Amino acid sequence: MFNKKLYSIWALLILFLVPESAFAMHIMEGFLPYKWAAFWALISLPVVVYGVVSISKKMKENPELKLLLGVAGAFAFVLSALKIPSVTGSSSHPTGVGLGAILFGPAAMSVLGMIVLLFQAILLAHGGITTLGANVFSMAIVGTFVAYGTYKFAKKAGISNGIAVFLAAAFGNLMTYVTTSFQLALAFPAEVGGVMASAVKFLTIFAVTQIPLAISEGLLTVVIFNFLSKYSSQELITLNIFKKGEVLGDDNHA
Amino acid sequence: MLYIEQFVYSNKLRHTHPLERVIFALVTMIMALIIKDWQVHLLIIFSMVILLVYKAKIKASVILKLMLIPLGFLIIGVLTIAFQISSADLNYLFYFNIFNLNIGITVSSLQTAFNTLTVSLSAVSCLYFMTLTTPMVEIIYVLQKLKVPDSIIELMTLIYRFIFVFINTAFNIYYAQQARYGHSTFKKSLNSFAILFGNLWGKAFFKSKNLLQSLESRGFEGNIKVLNPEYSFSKNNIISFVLLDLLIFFTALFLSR
Amino acid sequence: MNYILKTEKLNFSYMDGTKALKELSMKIPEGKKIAVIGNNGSGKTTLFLHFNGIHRPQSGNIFYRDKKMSYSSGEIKNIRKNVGIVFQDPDNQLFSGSVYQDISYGPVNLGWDEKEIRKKIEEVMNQTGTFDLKDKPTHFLSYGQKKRVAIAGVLAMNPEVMILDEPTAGLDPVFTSQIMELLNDLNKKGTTVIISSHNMDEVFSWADYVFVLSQGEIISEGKPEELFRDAEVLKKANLKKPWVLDMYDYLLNKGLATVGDNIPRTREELLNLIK
Amino acid sequence: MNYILKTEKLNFSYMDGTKALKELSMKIPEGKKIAVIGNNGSGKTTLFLHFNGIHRPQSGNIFYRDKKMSYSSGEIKNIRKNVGIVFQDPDNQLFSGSVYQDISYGPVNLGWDEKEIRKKIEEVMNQTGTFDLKDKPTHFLSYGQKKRVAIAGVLAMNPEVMILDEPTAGLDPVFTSQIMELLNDLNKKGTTVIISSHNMDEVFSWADYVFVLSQGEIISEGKPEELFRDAEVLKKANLKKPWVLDMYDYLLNKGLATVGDNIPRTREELLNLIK
Repeated sequence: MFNKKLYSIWALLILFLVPESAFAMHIMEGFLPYKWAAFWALISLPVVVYGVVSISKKMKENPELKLLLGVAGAFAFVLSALKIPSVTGSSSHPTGVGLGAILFGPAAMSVLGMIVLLFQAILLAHGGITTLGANVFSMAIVGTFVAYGTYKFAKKAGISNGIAVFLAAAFGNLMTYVTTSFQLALAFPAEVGGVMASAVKFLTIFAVTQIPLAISEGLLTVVIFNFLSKYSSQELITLNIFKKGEVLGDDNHA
Repeated sequence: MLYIEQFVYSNKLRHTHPLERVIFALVTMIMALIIKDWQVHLLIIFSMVILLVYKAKIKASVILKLMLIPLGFLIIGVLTIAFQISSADLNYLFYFNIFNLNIGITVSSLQTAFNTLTVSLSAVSCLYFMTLTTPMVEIIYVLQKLKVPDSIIELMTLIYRFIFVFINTAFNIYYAQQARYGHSTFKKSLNSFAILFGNLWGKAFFKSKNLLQSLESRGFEGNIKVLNPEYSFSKNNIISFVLLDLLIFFTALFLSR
Repeated sequence: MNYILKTEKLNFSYMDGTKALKELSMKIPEGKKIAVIGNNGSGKTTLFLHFNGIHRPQSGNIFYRDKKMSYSSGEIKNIRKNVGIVFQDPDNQLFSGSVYQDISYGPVNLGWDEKEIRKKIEEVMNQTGTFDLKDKPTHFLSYGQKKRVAIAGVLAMNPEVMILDEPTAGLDPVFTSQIMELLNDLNKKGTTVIISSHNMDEVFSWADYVFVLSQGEIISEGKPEELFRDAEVLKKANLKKPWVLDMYDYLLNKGLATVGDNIPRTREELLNLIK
Repeated sequence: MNYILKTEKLNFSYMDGTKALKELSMKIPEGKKIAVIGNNGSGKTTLFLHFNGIHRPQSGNIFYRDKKMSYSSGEIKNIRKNVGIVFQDPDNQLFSGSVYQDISYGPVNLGWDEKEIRKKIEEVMNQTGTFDLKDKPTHFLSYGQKKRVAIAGVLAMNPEVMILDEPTAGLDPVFTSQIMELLNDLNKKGTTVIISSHNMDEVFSWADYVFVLSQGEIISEGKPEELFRDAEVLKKANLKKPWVLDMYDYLLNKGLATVGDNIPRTREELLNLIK
């Protein structure tokens, strides 16, 4: 049904039309029909509730963690609000899910991700309230778990820590936007070809802007992570409390 | 960067109960989503802008600037919805043909696209009504009233405060790096940003330790409970908000006949 | 003399092995204005954190109103209420975006009833001149304003002892004199005020009693007019003689000033004694 | 007189609408020791960020050696190299792991060759007395040491103008005098040195020329001995008269001091002029 050449032309067209940062954001306020908005909120809710319960328990045992998680959340927001340079020469916001997932673990990061998304909607008008559920699903859940899973998998496969971090951050970023494409496609299926055709439409646009961004975020995360393991290993060990006792980047700082 | 913050604290609707504004914004936003009539959407945008300009005393130019923020996403998103690709002949309003495929806009895709455009804009205007009249601290207070768990409320309180501390630090480091010519190439810039965030992270961690000491000396035992200023409801505001929502509702009802 | 706080051979080392306090014994007289001076890293902050039970001595004892601290949870609550600390960097202390919320934190923890808390907040806001800031978010405040809000938050707990770690560091002269006046007012109402400072002129004109801390030890203490005349102490602790005292002694020596009832501690007092 | 930096009707507002600089025109004489004084929030830091091209004027012009800044990338490199800024808080400026690495940051960014860089680092380490710290991680340094490393990092770029934002804030008297001496040495070697400060005594004894900044405007400028005698300016800018000058004028008035060749600017010069 789909013609590859055609989509490459479509993509080329988009390239001229779209400012690079246009899609480097979450689904805007009001863009999803209310049924889909409600659907994604309902899907995301149990995961976030699980995250809240799991971190609340730990925070009760160790009140210090509340403050740590508070500053960590602020850090995550600032990371995602600053524009970093991209390989194509322009600049855009990183998602921060890769770094967050590796540092805090998926449960804590899903909660922090939700709060950061809410703050972005309110303070920056990135994303929205009605689309919060969808954005939480794509970034704080899919992005986080993909990044975390990639990292764990890569480490198990014996890949070096640097590459594992790169893959985790890049995939986490990329899958966030792949998910967003499908969320949009589900809400706005094409007249011919339905959801899949529509998904391809959205994905091609994302590919243009998101692949360089994912690479940039991957690179940045590696350099940050190296910096942290060199100068901040004590802090990283403390953070492991959130992640059921695994030791982080264990081969990197013995 | 935090453009909205610069205006929300001096808006003139601030000194009443935040619940009335937040609920009004959310109810209207939901109406915008459910009602599929561009005239109603226009009415909502118009109402919100009028309230912001004449009641909250926010400059129209500020609102216009804010409306431009989601425009990139909106245009691309709406165009992607509008263009339909097919080898068959759809009910195209216009199309062009490349490689035996038709790319164009159909009647129904134009409808969906246009509806999405007006819904989004009206929902965004409701969002801006809320965020330009209600500071984050008050939004957190509303969430507390809506029974969001304490741990989330406490985290949000801390996060909101430290966002500004860290942005300040981040910019100070950024300036210091620029002063030493640290962002001249992509590679240097990436490296400098990593140093920036690495340092910021170290400082954040350190800050949490210092904060623990200062909170403990004020009696911290695991909870961050605080008292909010006393807010009072404004009868006038509530009446006008209800009337406005009724007007929107009945307009929609009238137009749907 | 009543001593409200006493330490007895306090020792404290940090995890990395740095000895922060060494056999430190001192007595804080009640109702006085006390200054602790000493170089960066001499142990002032560590000492202060012992005064309200955040740090516990690794050896030695601390007494509050002649009662040895036992660190039971009730006692800790009591000591945190009675000994308030204002930290040097207000960004480490103000945790809320709302000035009102932040000031309320201590009293809420003390479990006072709401009406009482609101009354107290209003009172300390007036006292610290932060009433006009109540609708402003913390991040829009200037450094000096943040300092005053931090003070208000501690004051709201009604402490008997107020400790302020370098309350005027980084402040311009206007803010500095506002803060010093506030501390005088507090003291007049009976609060024991302890500050640390690098500014000898400020300490000399303000304090009733001075401790000199160097590398975790008290190397000297006394009334400012006596302590700052001890050349040996000044040299040992790398301190500068306050200019008012310095000039007075010089002019006295030259026969250009008269001996008054008291040693002059401010510019005006000095000028009055010049012949 | 040669002016190395000039601004012409500079205006700059922050996003929230605060006017940080208003029609600010000033000329910095080459090779001098300049002080910019003014209260917290008067616009000093914003001004400094204009001097090396980090902020661009929203209206008005800046000239470096009589050449109007055009902000081309080559020129930016040049201006960052020639105008160095040492920021107030060294914690925001030291970001690399070790002292050595940190000092190398500027020269490496300028693309010098390694041998040259290593030589330069050694030189500035000796100059700033940081040689013994070279392998230490920056976060283990004391505040005073951090300040000196921060200065070394800027010095390593061999700037023609050194700007230091409150170089002595938070430092005890020993470190303060070390830093002021270092700045004197630099100046003797031909560097134009600009500092901001709250400490009038320090400014009075150190600076050749003083600018008073208040709410984004230069409200006065001149040689310190003239400027600090202008009661009106002092009042308007909320400044304190330096005590050496204050005492000298008082004693002169009373007939207790003599008129020397110069107005005394240090304690010793003052004592020499007392009858």
